[in-house]
Amino acid sequence: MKKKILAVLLSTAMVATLLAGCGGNKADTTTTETPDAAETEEAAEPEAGAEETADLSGMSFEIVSKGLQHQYWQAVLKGVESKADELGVNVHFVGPDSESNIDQQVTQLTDALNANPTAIGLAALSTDSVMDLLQQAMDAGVPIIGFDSGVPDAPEGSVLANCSTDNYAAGGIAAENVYAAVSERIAAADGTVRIGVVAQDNTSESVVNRGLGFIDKFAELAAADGYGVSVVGNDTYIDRATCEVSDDAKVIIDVRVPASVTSELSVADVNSLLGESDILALYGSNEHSANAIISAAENHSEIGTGEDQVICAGFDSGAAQLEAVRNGVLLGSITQAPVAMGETLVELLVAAAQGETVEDVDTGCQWYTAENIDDPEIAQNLYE
Amino acid sequence: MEKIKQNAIVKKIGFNRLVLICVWILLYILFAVLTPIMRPNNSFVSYARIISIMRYACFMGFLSLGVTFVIATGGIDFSIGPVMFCAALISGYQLTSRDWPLALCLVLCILVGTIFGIINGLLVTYGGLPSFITSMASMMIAKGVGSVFTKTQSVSWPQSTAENGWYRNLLSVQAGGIEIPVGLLILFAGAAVCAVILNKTMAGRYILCIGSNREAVRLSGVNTKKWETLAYIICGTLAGVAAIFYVAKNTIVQPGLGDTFNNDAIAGCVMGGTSMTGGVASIGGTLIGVLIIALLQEGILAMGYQSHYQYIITGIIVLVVVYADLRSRRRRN
Amino acid sequence: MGDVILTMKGIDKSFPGVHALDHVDLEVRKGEVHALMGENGAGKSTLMKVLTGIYHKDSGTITYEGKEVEFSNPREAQDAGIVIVHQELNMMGHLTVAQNIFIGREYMKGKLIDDKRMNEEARKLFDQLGIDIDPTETMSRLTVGKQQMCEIAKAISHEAKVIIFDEPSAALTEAEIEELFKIIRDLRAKQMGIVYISHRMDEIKVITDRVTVMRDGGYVGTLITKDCTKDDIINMMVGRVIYEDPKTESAVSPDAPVVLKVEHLNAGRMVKDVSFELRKGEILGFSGLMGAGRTETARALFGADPKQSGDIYVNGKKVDIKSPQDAVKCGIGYLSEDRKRFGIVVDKTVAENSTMASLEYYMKGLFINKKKENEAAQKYVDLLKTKTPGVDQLVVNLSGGNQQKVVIAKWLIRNCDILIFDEPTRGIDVGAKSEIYQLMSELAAEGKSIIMISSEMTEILRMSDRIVVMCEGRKTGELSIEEATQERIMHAATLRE
Amino acid sequence: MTDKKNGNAFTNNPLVRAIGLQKIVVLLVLVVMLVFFTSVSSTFRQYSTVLSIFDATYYLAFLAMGVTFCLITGGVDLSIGTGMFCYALAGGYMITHKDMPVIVGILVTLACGLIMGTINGLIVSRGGHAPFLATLCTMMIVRGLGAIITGGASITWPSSSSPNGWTRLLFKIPIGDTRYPLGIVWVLLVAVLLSLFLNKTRPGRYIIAIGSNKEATRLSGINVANYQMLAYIISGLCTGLGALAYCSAYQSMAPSGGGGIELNAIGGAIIGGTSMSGGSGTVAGTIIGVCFMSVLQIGLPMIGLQANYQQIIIGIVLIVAVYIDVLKNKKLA
Repeated sequence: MKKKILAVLLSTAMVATLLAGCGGNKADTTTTETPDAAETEEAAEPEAGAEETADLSGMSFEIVSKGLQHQYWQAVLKGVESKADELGVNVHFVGPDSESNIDQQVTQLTDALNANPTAIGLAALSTDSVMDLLQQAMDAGVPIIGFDSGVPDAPEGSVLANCSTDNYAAGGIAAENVYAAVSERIAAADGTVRIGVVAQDNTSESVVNRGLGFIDKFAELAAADGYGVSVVGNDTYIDRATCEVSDDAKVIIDVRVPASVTSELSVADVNSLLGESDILALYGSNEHSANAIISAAENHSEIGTGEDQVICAGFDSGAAQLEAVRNGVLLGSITQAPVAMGETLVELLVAAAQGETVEDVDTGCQWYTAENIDDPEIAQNLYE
Repeated sequence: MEKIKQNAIVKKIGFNRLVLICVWILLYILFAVLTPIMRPNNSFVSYARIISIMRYACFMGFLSLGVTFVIATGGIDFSIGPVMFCAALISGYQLTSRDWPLALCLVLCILVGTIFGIINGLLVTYGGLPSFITSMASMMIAKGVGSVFTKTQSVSWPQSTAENGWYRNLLSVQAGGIEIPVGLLILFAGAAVCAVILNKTMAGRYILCIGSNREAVRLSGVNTKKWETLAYIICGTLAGVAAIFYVAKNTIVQPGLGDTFNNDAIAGCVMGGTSMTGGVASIGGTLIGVLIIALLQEGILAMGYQSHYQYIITGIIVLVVVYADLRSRRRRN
Repeated sequence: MGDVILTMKGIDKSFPGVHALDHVDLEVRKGEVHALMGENGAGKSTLMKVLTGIYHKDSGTITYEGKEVEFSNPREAQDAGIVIVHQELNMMGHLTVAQNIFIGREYMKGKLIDDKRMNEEARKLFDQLGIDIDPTETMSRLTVGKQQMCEIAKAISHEAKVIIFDEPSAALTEAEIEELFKIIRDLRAKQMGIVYISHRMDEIKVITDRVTVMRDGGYVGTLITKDCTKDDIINMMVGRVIYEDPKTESAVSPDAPVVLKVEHLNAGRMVKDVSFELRKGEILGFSGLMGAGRTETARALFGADPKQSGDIYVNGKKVDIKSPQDAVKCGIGYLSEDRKRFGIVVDKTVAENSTMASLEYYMKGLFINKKKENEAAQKYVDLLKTKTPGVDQLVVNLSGGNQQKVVIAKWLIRNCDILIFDEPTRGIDVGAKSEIYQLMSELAAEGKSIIMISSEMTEILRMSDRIVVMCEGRKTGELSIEEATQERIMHAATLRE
Repeated sequence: MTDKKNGNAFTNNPLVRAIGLQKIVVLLVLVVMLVFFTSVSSTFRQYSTVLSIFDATYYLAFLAMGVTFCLITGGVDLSIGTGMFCYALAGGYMITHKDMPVIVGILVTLACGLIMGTINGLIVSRGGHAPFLATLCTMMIVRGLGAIITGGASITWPSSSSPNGWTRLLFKIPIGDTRYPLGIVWVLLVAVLLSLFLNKTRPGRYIIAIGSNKEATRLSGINVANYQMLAYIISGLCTGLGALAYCSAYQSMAPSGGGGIELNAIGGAIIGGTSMSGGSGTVAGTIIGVCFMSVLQIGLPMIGLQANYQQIIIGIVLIVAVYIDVLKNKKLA
């Protein structure tokens, strides 16, 4: 029995040492004011700036993102870190281990509130799940700034501002470009044509909105040219798409969602879409889905930007997508400005904490292709 | 050491459980000390954090209590997490899309769990299939059924302020600015009922004996299949109950998920001294086990780490606890 | 008998709380069959485990072929030529016969196993022993007897100089035992040293040259077999004289009512068209050799295994027994031959085991009435003189005989009128054995009816009022106790189709 | 002289016995399934579908072959799915974040598999843990580890057109305009080697023996713990290979993913005739079983079944496969 107690105690001790030992490579970024940064800043800026820096050092912000999985989030993190360094504030950045783990995000946000921060940055996976917490934050006087897709439908006054991409509009931009590339072929086609949408899930608002934005815009453009449109596949998208749907549709928009977020299942979806004889174009609505298209392209020479090939568009960047755009596997892709978003977020947080009025910031998005990928304006928002 | 063990109060609570309680307290102190060091301006000792631990422990506790019965028979159920989600999806869909009354939906929620319990139980006992692979298969089926039923959409249960939002009071109630952890009380009550079932009724007696020696019980003229199936039914039903507390915490539930909760539930149960080989189970232990896991989660977050560390630590602790159990058992024989 | 090949002297071994071996001596010569006897728990197996390197001795010396040795594992002992044929069958069911025989020392061709050569070698071995077994057959498809022969072949193939047989005959038919003895005599002729562990006194007299007796972990003495009587050996084993007189007349009147009637019972491959009657207050002995289908008959009757056809009447009423539940409802109780697997729940208490079959009597509403339960258990502990510190003691801590009493208590509490005792004294020491006998007689006198399955002829003759003999799944004889003799029973037991 | 306990002329036919009845049946069902998919879906007839099926088969085949060894010893390895992701993340991290040459990434991936396999083996064979519990714990551990190594970020292995992309060409080589499934060569090579290892070498023989009767094997003077451990090491190493195959087919993976893939692999092995109760199983059967799973995975979306239905179907297939295994064992007993 003695040994048993010893074992339990040992494991407890192990927990402690493990935690302490891992201190070096924490996944978060508790950045404190580094003397170097402060000095250079002081040197560069007038004295008022220095005073401000001193003021800010007491501030600590909690940022709850949707995860750290995608390069996109890593880029946001980078923006947050650099800005926090520059301003000399404490930032603690966390996110659930997948974009579907709502329970974990709720727990993380609760923890963030319990940490008594100056302000909180939040990219909610689902607004419903955090409604009470938003109310709680408001009661406690902790300002919240939304980012990424923001916190839509939040109770009045709880979220002071959003610095977000309009995902719905971003999906629309992709639709415009894809439509421009295939419109002639739609006109030339005898039978139906099919546009595939590969979505990572149908639960995350931002992913759904990017899909819906694409679907609605594409349908709108097609309808303007006199074609009937129908939406098939995943029920969420069918139900929430607001476009006109006709029975004898010439353009079929086919939305596929995998059972779980793993590459092999998304690639299977792409394969199955490519197998349809009337497929014209594919749209992957986030990094995961775009990568699935790129992976599938290995087996399918029909993917590409040339004559009679299946036109594909992606979303976000990352090494694989950048290369695919350069190589002409993808027609183009939408990039948000994650680094800028991260920076803006911190600025907004600081402003909100100082009691200034803050307003929504649209961090914007851009369509990039092989031609403009190296433009400085675009390149600054691309990341590997 | 022997003296402590022979102490009347210690005997009443059970020595192992006492050790676990000490571990909980030690961990709490550890987090309380380390949190301000790791994350300045932060403290672990607060009522809000206790509430946060409770919120997680509530649904996890019911899952864990349920699986305790199955493990007591020498089986395992990997389907509890997805079944919990499936139940919340189906009943939530009826509530929001078909406008069923809330009370009926809560019953339906529990019932869906029961049905999965029945299916698992029948497959394992009458079909003679190994429980772990059966429950893994039914885990997939539960995921599939949940998403087919809701047409792959996530379901948002009503907010507390909305009509039909009173179910959230089952988890916690705001009274005069203080949050009362009703859920924890219900969990304790549930655990008490479970403990009575396991230790004081025929069902519990036979479930434990089946876990210890199934054939001997059968040859005593006991309908072992019935009682073993009952264990799976209890497990499924409690997964249904857990679903209510899950939605009370998060309101939203998505299709195709839930398997991540299996590990924590089983870990809590095993940590509490329930033997994986069956025959030995402790409801009190399970409860403390779950509280330890909830504390770990909160503590690791509070110290500023991502939850990945929690998985590793839970895994290691379970291995160590089970090893200690094996060692003490081996020595006894 | 030739020179001494193996000497164990002053072997001492302690486990926590138990002094398992207390300065035990054993000497084996070349060309002798040396019996090692003792009650269960006397330390025979422990001694053999020390010899073959499974356990390590605390003190004492082992001299083998003139050199002092100490083996650290069974493999080393094997390599040196000391091999053990285990009581439980040690076969890998999924492998072939040849693969089993050469496990651990396969013939290799380069880096790969040479299965062809192994099959040839195995065939040679079987030819040498005069056994007909196909080396390429999967082990699990052989009969139990054949599997045992493979075990022996495997032992011999080690070029053994000392072979230990640990209750080899337990699972064999009479014909197979004969075959075994022939092999053992051959081995003896080849100047091997053979240690033979068995409980069957008759076999000891037939096959062995010397007997070493152990008691409670200690060495009692060594005798020349042909110079001593059975009683001498038994006396040394138990330290007291036991008289085993056969019963001479039935205690049951011929017109006692029939409580159980079985007609044309068929179940599986081992029960073919079995019919018999059991009267009130009778002890009906079921005799036969291993594998005669007695246990299978009992299990089919009890509903533990499915039956194909047959009618069962309890107290004249036809009953349909599909499961043990049905049987228990009809007032039938079954004590299994394998107590640990089928009889008791080892890590539960005496009380919990006692009320296992009758828990519904001890309920108060939905809850178990612990007090009433304990009282009932205590009553039977007193009645059966079960040695236990209390009813809340875990059964695992009781001795075999007392565990058996707990199982009997289980059925008595259930108030079963028909009891099937399948090998009730297996693995029980001699003292407890006679207590069980007495108990059975008392039960019968109280009007309970008992079916007793036993492989011990003396037990059958001592206890039964009537004897049913089975062979290869059929009932081949029914004898009243008056007309029963060992010879008659044996005749019926070998009456094949 | 031998007991032909069951079977008729067909099942006792030497050829049928040599190949194994189950394998023949599964092959037939596989052919039927292929015919069905081909006739229903025009997509399925294309060459690219063949490539996709192979892509989905490679990694699953490696995982399943590895876990076959664990199953044969009577154990199981639940950490393979999550592990595969973790190892691929570790290897990919070296290449993309540390600018190591690709070969280092590959070696790191394999080494991770080897190490985790060894740890699994140690816990099971020396620690005496129940295999499924032990590997459940290591599953939690690798889940956390993968995320910690990459800081929670997903990893994309170099694409085939980049100079570092030759790993992907190893599995799919372009000659002219068409790509050929070169991976099939590696899978078959490994299959042949493992099959030879299982049937013709001592360690393989002892692994079967352990699954058949562990105690008897121990008493035959064989170091049971070592060979049991070896089975888990093989499983770990195969998982490493599977990770490479997965990267080559799908390029990117996210941390804490991969859970559930182990079910497909174990399911494949069981469908191929490996017994859950140990002692029997063949590498060839596993390959056939895996093909069954991957054809389902590729084929189902092509006949228009959405993901949720796929899960239900795979769940049911799994239950049926295990049920057949149970019936088979019952017959043998």
